[in-house]
Amino acid sequence: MLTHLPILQVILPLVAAPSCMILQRSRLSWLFTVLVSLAAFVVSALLLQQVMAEGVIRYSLGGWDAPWGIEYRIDALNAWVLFIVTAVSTAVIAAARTSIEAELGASRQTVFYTLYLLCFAGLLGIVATGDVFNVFVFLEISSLSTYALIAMGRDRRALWSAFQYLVLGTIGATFILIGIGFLYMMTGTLNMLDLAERLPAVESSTAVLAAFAFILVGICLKLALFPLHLWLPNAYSNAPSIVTAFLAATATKVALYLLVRFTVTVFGIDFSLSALPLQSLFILLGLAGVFVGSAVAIYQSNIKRMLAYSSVAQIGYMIIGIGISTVVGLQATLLHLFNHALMKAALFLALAGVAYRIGGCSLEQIRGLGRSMPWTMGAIAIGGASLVGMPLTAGFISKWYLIAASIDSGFWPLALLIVAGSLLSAVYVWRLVEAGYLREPQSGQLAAEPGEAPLGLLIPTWILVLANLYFGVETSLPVSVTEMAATYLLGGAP
Amino acid sequence: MLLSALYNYWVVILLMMTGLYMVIAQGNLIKKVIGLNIFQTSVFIFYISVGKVAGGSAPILSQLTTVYSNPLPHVLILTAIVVGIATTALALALILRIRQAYGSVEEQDILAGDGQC
Amino acid sequence: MIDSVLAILSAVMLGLGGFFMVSGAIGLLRFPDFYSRMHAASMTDTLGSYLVVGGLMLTAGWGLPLFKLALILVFIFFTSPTAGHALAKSAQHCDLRLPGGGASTKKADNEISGSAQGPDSRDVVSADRV
Amino acid sequence: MELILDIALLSLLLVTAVYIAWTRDLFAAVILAGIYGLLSASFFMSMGAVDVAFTEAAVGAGISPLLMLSTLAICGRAQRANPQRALLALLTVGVVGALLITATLEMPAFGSPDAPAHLHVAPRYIADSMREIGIPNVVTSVLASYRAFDTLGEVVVIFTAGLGVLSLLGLRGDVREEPIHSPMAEPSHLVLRVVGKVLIPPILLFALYVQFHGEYGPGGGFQAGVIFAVGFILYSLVFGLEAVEKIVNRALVQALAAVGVLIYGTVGLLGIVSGRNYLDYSGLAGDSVAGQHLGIIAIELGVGITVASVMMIVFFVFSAQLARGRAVPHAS
Repeated sequence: MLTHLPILQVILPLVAAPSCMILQRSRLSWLFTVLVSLAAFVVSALLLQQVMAEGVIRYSLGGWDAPWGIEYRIDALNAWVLFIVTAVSTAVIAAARTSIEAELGASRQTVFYTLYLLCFAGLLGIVATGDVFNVFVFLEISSLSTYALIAMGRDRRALWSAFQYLVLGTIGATFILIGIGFLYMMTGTLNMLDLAERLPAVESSTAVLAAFAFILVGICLKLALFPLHLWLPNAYSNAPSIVTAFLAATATKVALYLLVRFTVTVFGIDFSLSALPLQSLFILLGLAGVFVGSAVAIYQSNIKRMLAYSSVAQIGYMIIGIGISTVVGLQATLLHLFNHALMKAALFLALAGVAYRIGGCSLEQIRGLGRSMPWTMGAIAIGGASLVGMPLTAGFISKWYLIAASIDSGFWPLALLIVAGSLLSAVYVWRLVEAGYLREPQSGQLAAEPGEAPLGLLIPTWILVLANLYFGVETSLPVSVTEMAATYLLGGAP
Repeated sequence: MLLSALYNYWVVILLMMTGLYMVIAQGNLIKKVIGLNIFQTSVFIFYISVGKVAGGSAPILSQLTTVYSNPLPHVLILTAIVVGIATTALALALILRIRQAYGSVEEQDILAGDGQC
Repeated sequence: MIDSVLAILSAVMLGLGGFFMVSGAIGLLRFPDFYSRMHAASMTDTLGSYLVVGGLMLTAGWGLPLFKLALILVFIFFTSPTAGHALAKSAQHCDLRLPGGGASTKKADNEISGSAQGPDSRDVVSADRV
Repeated sequence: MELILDIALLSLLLVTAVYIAWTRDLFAAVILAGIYGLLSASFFMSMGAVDVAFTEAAVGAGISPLLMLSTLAICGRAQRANPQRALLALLTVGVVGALLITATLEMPAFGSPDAPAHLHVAPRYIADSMREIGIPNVVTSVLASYRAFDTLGEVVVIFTAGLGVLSLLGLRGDVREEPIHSPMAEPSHLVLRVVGKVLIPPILLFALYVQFHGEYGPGGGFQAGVIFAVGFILYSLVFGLEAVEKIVNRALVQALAAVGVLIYGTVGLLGIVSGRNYLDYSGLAGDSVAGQHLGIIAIELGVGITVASVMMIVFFVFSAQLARGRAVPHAS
C-alpha cells in the first residue's frame, strides 16, 4: 500500500466527497469529513517521511509512463506543502461544526462539507501532480468549490465577493491555460520534468517568454500578489468564518507553491531570472505588498478584513524570499508558508469563535473580550504576536531567515524594510490587543456577557496556537525539510 | 508567407481580446459571463488550431488514412469545455442570487447598494 | 452512367438548396416586419436543408452515412417547421401585431441601419420564452 | 477549398464576437453567443476535431445559451451603458494582445506537420493506441486511459458545479409554495406538445448510441450525458417541471450525480486492487486490451451518469427560479 501513497493523498478526499453527499445527515458528514482529513494528514506525514528518507517518489497514473500518461511526482517541496495543507485542514474542519451550524443553517451543511472536501482534494491535487494540464483541472476543482463556499456567507456581500472572485479567478485560470498551450506548442509535452528538459532548446523564442508571462500573471491572480489582490479582502471578510480560516491558510499557499514550481522547476531558475527582470520585480512587488497591505490593514475596523489585508502583506514577504533566489531566501519563503498557515488559521479560528458568540467581529465588538472570553482573546493575542514576528513565536523564525537571506545576498536596505514592515504589522496587532484587553466593553452589550467559545472550536484553535509557540522554539522539522527542498530546487544535492 | 502561416492565430487572438474586453469593461454581470465564455472558447479555438496537421483527418484510426490531426489538444479541450460550462453555470447561479439580494445585475447598482461606490 | 446521373442530380439539388438558403437570408434581412421575415426564414430554411441533405444522400452511396443522413432528414422534417411555429406563436403571445401606421418609422429605421441589426433584436418583445 | 472555409468561419466568428461586445440587447447577445458556439463547433469540425466539435455544439450552442436565457428571463434583457472602465479595458486588452501577437511570430506555422507538438508525445498515441487499448478513436483512448486522471478531474469539476448551483439556489425552496404552472400545458400549444413527445424517445436513444459508440466514432460519456439531459429538459419545457419530477425524483438525480463520480473513482481503485497503479484497467479482464476496453466502458458510464444528472439538476433549479420569479414583475 505504501507505493500508492501519492495517489491516496488526493483520491481519498476526492472519492470521499460524493460519498459525503450521499450521507445526508449533517452531524455524520462532519465526522466523516474530519476522519477523511485526518487520514489525508496521516498519508501526508508518511509521504513526507518517505521523501525525506528516500528522495523523490514517482507514481504513474493508469500505469502509463511519464510524458504519455500523467505522473505524480513528490519531492520535498510538494511533500512539505501537502503536509501543511492537510495539517491545517484537519485542525480547521475539526473546529468547524458549531460555527457552521450557527452560520449556515441546517439544510446546507451536507453540501458544505462535500464542497469543502472537493476544495481540499483540488488543492492537494494541484500540489501532488507533475503534469501542467492536470494542474489546471485541479485548480478549477478547487476554485469552483471555493466560489460556492464563499457565496455561503451570511451577508449578501458574500455573493458579490464570490462573483468578483469567480471572474478574476477564471481569467487567471484561462491565462494559465493559454500559457500551457504555448508551452505545449513549443515542446509537445505537458509533463513538468519533460518540459524542464525540453524548454532550454527553445527558450529564446518569444512564445516561451509569453507562456512564462501568462502563467505568472495567472498564478499571481490566484495568489493575490500585490496589484492583483483586490478580490482577496472582500472574499475573506464575507465568507463563512471557517471557510476564511481554511482559505487563508491553504489556498494562497498552494498558489505560492505553483509559483515556485513553475519558476524554479519547469522554467528553471536561470531562465526565470534572466527572461524578465523577475528578481527586482518580485522584490519590489513584495515590498509594495508588505507596505500597502499593512498600511491598509491598520485602518480597518472589521478584523476579518484587517487580517485579509495582512495576508496580502504576508504574501509579500514570501514573494521577497523567492525574489532573493538563494537557497536561504527560498527556505525563508517555505518556512513562512508553514508559519503563516499556522498563525492565520489560529487567528481566523479564534475569530470564528468571536463571531459565534458575539455575531460579528469589528474592533468595536471585541472590546473587553479579554475578560469575557479569555481563551479566545489569548489565542488572538498570541497569533498576532506570531504575525508580527515576536521572538519565541513561529513568525519570528521565518522573518529571521528572510532577513538573514537578504543580508547574505547583499540587500542591506531590504532587511531594514522588512523590519519596518513588521513594525507596521505591530501597529494593527496592537489595535487588536488594545481593544481586547484595555478597552471597556461597549455599554449596550453588557446585558448578556458572552461566554467562552465552544470547546470544540477552542481546542483546535489552541492546538494551532501551541504549534505557533512550539515551532518558534523547536525548529528542527521545518528547517530541515525546507532546507532540503530549497537545495533540491536550486540544483544542489537532493 | 508569415501571413499565411499565422493569420489563424491572429484572428483567434482578436477573438480572445474581444472576450476579455467585455469581461473588464461591461458593467452588466450577464454580459461579463458572455464575455468570459467568448474568451474561453477562443482559447479553445487556439488549442485546436495547434493540433491541426495539414491534410490530416480526424484522429479515428482507419485503413484509409495515415495522417491524423494531433489528438492530444482535442482531449485537453474536451476537458476545458466541460470546465467552461461548469464555471458558466455557477456564475449564472450567483447572478440569480445577486439579483435577488440587490435587485439588480449592474455592477454600479451593486457597489452603490453596498455603499462602496 | 448511373454515377454521373446521380452526381449531376446531386449537384443540382445542392445548388438549389444553396439558392433557397441565400434567398431566405436575403428575405430575413430585407423584409419589413417580423412575421414576413420569419416566413422567409423558416420556409426556405426547411426546403433548403431538405435539398442539401437530399443532394448529399445521392452521393453518399449505400452505407451508414446514408442512414445517418436519412435520420437527419427526418429530424429536420419535425423540428424546422415546429421551430417556426413556436417562434410565431410566441410573437403572437407577446401581442406583436403586424405593423400599422405607427410602425413605419421603425421600419425605415431598420432599413437604414441595414444588415448589422439582427432581425429579432427589436421585434420580439420578451425573452420570456425559453 | 479548406482555406476558404477557414477564412469564412473565422470572419464570421469575428463579426459575431464584435457584435456581441457592441450590442446592448442582452437577448441578442445570448442568441449570438449560441451562434458563436455553433460556429466554433464548425471550425473544430474543419480542423478534424470531431469529438470537440460535438461537445462544443452541445455545450456552446445548447446548454450554455439555455441557462443564460433562463437567467435573462429573470434579470431582464436591457443593459445599461457604462463606459467608465473602457479605458482600463482597452489598455489591458492592448497589452495582452500585443504580447500574444509577438508570441505568435516565432511559432511553428499553422498546420505544419513538423511542429514540435506533433513530434514528441502525440505520435505514440496514434501509433500504439490500437495495440495497447484496442479502440479506433484515439481521442477516446487518450481521454479515458492515457490521461484518464484528467477526465476524472473533469467529472469532479462538473459535480462541483452542480453542487455549487444547488447550494446557491436549490436548497432553500425545498418546501414549494405552489405548484409551478407551465404555460406550455395549455391546449393551444398542441403542435409543440405533439412534436416534443415524438422527439423525446429518439433523443434518449441517440444518447445511448453516443454513449456506447464513443470508442469507434465521435462521442462518449460527456456528450451522451448532455444529450440525455436534453431529452428530459425538452420534456420539462413542454409538459412543465412537475411532470418531470413525477418521473425523476430530485433526490435520486442528486444521488446519481454522486454515483457517477463514485463509479469512476472505484474503477480506478480496482486497478490498485488488481495489483497495478490507480486507473490502470489492464488487470480488469483476462488480457490487458480487454481490460482496457472494459475499464473505458465503465468510466464512460460514470461520466455519462454524472453529466446527465448535473445538467438536469442545474436546469431544474434554474427553471424553478424562473417559475418563482414570474410572479414578481421585472424591474427593468
